[in-house]
Amino acid sequence: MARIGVFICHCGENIGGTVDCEKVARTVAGYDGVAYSIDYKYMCSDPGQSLIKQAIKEKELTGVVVAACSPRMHEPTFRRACSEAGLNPYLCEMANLREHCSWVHEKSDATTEKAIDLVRMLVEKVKKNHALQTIKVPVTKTALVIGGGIAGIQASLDIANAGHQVVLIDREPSIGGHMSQLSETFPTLDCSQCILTPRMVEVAQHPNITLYTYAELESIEGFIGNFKARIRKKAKSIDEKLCTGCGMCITKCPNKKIPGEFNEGLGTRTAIYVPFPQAVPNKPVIDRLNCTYYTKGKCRVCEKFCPTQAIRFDQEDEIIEIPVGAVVLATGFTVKDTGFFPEYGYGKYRDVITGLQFERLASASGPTFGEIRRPSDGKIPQKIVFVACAGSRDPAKGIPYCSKICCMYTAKHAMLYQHKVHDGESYVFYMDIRAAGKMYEEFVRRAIEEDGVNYIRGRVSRIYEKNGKLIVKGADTLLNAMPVEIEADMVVLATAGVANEGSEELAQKLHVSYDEYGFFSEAHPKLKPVETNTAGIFLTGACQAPKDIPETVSQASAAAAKVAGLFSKDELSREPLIAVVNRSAPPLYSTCVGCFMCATACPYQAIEHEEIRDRKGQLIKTVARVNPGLCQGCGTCVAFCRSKSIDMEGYSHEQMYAEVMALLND
Amino acid sequence: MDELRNKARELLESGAVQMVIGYEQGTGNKTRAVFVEDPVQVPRLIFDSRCVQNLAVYMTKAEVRKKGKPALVASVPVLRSLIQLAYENQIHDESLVVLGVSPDLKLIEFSNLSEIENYLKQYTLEISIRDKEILQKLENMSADERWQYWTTVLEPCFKCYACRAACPLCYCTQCTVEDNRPQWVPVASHPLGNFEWHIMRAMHMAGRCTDCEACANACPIGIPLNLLTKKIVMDMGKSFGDNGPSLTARNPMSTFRPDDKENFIN
Amino acid sequence: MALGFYPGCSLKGSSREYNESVLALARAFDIQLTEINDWNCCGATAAHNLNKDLSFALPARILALAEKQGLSEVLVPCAACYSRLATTLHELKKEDGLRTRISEVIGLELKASITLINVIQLIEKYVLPALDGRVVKPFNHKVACYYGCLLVRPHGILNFDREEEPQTMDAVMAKIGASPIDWAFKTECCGAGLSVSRTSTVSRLSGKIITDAVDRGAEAIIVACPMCHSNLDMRRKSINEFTGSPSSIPVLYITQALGMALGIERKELGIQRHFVKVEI
Amino acid sequence: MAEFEPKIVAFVCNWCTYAGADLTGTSRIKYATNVRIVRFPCTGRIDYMLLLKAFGEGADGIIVSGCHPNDCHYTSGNFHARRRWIVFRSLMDFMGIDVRRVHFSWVSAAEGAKWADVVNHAVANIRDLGPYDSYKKLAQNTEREISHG
Repeated sequence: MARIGVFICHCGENIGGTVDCEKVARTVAGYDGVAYSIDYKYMCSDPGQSLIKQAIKEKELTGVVVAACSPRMHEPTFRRACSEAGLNPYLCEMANLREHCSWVHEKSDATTEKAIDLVRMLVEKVKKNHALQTIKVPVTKTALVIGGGIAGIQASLDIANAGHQVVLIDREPSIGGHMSQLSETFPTLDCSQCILTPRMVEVAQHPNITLYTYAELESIEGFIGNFKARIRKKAKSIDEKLCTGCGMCITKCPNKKIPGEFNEGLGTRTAIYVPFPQAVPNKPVIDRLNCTYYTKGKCRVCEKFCPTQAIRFDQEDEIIEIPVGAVVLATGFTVKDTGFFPEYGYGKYRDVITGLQFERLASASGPTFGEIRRPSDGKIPQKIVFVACAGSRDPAKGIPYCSKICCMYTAKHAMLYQHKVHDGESYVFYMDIRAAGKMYEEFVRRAIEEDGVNYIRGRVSRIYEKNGKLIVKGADTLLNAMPVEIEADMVVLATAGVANEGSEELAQKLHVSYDEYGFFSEAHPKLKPVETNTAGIFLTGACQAPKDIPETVSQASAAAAKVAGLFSKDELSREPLIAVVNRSAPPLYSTCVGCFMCATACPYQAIEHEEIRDRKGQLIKTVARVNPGLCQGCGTCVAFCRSKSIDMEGYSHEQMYAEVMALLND
Repeated sequence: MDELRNKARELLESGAVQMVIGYEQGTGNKTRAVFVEDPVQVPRLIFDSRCVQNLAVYMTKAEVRKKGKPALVASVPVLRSLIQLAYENQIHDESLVVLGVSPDLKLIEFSNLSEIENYLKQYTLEISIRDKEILQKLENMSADERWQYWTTVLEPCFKCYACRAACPLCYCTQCTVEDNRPQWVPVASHPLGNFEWHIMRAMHMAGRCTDCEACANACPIGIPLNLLTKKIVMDMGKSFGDNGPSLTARNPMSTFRPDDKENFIN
Repeated sequence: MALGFYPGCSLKGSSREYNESVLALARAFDIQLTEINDWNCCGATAAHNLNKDLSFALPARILALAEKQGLSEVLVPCAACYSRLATTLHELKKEDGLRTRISEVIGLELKASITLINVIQLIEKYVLPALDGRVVKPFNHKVACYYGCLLVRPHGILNFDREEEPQTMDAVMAKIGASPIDWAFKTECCGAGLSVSRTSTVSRLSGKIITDAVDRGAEAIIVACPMCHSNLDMRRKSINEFTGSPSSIPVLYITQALGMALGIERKELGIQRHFVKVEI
Repeated sequence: MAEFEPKIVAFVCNWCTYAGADLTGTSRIKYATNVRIVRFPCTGRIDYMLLLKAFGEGADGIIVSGCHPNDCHYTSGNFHARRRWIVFRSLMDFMGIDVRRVHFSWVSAAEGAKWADVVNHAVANIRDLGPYDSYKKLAQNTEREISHG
């Protein structure tokens, strides 16, 4: 026989002023199964709580209903109170007499009647409650970080420094990402590589970090705390243990004319190569698509000259499987190339380049050693035009969103140009200047006022080549759309930042959602900015949306903090309010008939196949099982299951049924 | 006919199957299911237009299963049910041998279920014009008239569950009507209980029903309860483009499209 | 092959040679063109700036008449007419309310079921497939294909070719032996909107077009729009005065160029009507 | 004779509509007292059988409400629910159940005012329709089930 205690809170005047709490208490006391019923001024106050605790002990209550404010407010409070008094917290329910009753109705009998109904509902529900234990899931304290740009580097270091293991993978031969390509960084103009490379080295040397470059995620399964990741280590064609990184092979490689990715095609590299001098690891890989041996079947010059015989032409891709507890997505972004813009010549003009290419020109480690020389003939451009919002904020032809970083780096580019080419003329076409950030606006003003960059508010309608000049046609909207035509030597398009090729596939592998542009979606735009909708998978940096370095770094640290939090315990405990597939005695074992049509209803892939076998290992039947680690407790499967074989703790069939019945039978 | 019998005999003699499930002459002009385990019994097998019972129902019955691998005489409606059962993990290629019978009573042999699926592509599931008209007639009534109609039609139902027993897709080991925690549907056959049972049955058929009409044929007092499932089959097609069983993708009730159309949610 | 035909005012007046060459081409590939009875002005280009309903009503009447005549596909050679008709058709299809209202205004039933094609589409669809072995005088000249503003815009409505860098004319010309040049003014404005009111502007804008074409070695400019043609051809004198570098580069309708390649009589194509002598 | 006061049961999801109703409270927006809220984790959990039960037990009207499409706390529970409602509502209507008495809505956690509107609108509308006698009649002389207690 149930012994329910009901505790009605006046919440001062908040409830008491509108609802006749004594009457509620009196009426409820009469319901069968109610062993104790009392009203009190403030149930959440210490005396209020001890009132409950006391009653639990003295009246040997089997369930508690606190009729007060919204459970979204104080459910944890009262459940804690109950467990302190030795009652399983999940035997405590709340009736919402404040938000749903006293605050929304006038003082009247009807209001009190409603209050009584609400309490009765919960009394009937709590009779069907049963003790639940929080779910404990073991945690593998290793984080997989995908992507070795500044985001991945920062996240890895933070997690590693918190004392946890990190596996960092990058599909390129070296970590560093886009930041390693940048010349100077806004708004301080400090050299990008100078601040980045020490971090890269730190990653390589950190005892808690295992680094796999030239590696990609093959597949992943499992759930928070218990993922199993399969990683493809692409064949580098060298024995990393033997290779000393002396670089002999690179100097000897006859195949020297390959456009280099690191220099955005403005420089060349060999077939066996390290992307850039400060690469980490600083050991070469063979680009098999361009290597003469792999394409034509002969050469092997590098092998001949390698002092340590480290070349391995027969090396094959290796798949390794590692258990991880959390994943951090830091795969970054890319920029649209100039070929995207018909009106700017479909990429056919060599001196129309992207911002990223300009970074390489301006970088001391770049193909021009930091001198601004145009690709076509290596001349120093006397007149240069920067086009902001190339593709961004252009629903008609490009991307509707703002790429966020272009305003700043365009100002930086113009500034760098003016610093390097003193007699040069620079123009910036812009829509608006979005320089929200510490020292950002000042930075842009400096470009305009001190370095004399000409800012023109208007868009560029066309760029075409005419006797060696690039004719840039636009309008100055501040001079009532007066047509502007500039004969430039070089044009830099601040092309839109977009999601990486294949980001969708990766998202699908990981079951994280992504937006229409292919950027990964955070779990909540405001309150869960680094979580994904899949527990245990976090994201950081430009794979979520274009963002600059400071923002990326802080987001990376945020993601790392989440991971460290997750790893701070050996087990993670979760609310046990999840779905369960029933089990019963043989020969039935479960009323589940294993049609598995529920599987597609689950947003979390939590429905698994469980094979029930006899002692001889003979398969008796296959039924559904809900993985408690994955289930988030939405209950969609519960309402879908025809045979009612799935039920949900805390919102069970019996509980919901009882509530509805209680409500109407009087 | 002969080719069916010959095939049946061959299967039994070769031991490829332990039993052939087909039709035989019943009392009066009726046909009934027959379970032939001994080759000499093969002549009992018949097939003609009267053979409408959906034999796929036996595929999920334990007492049939334990007799070993059966061969099943299957006309188009039965084939549909088999595909749906396969999609719901109740049968697989090895579960049975299918003796298909085309609408013009020719024997069609299938070596696996996907062959059946392909064969069915020419018979996509759609409600007949005649049925559509009947449904239309009901839809044209006022809500009250419909209420009257159904309460009167369902009133005599005494919950014998013949409809459930005859339906190949009602194979749950414990039906919700037997679930008493809570007692979702009253045991007794009174108006409310009848109503709830039939709504629930129809809902459970949503996105699964193959419109074989076994339920209605089985009803001893001729309640046109397949009108409910026909209505659902039609809605499924209209609302979610569902067009019948498939081995890989037929689950309209536990999948969705973000742009599903509806006009009643404010 | 039978098509509806809406010539519009230009083809009956200032650009008769366009009309003649279109008809000549049609004859050559036995395409019957049925002119829409009692057709009226399409409203280009003034109406849509003045009165929205009027700007829809005028083309709508043309469409309605075509429907009444049982025409399903209608050829509209004039780029301006094409733009107006296509825009109207687009709006009518989009908005039933508008369709019924306009149909009341014009007092005609209006289904908006017509398919419209411009001259280039005509060529792609009905001429090129039958072209093999028909070219007797390959048009082996460097040509600048000039699309102007109306032929490819607004892309959202016409969705024909690439709005910034159209290619179809170039492709057609290449097919008859010409070598289209890569130039920058394919879709620049020739000033048509001001060809009467502000001729100096026309000279400036058209001047740039011609200069670029000439500088890049073009021997002829190929067009598919009466406005473009009259500006580049008829106004050449004032253009030359404006640019100060007189040019005699001829301006041909694509239909004329095709006709010449097919060996059709120059007279039949109305070539002699041009202000700038065609000496190729 | 006093005006008819309909009994209305509201099946709502915890994350949007329930929270929205909380907001109605915190913003002290007043609405009719006829509605009793039953809290579910998600619209995906709402069992259509419970709607029938509510009518069977004498409810005059029902409100079903949850997160707007794409706002589901569980990403897709409401999408599944929507499909269920499309089919179930059509079936109810086909069987002559008065679907005007079932009010579906999306109410987000920020739409406190909307919740008040939803309730008031439903109450007014169902008050006009009067008590759901036809269904009550059906339910009469139905013995109470054992499992209520």
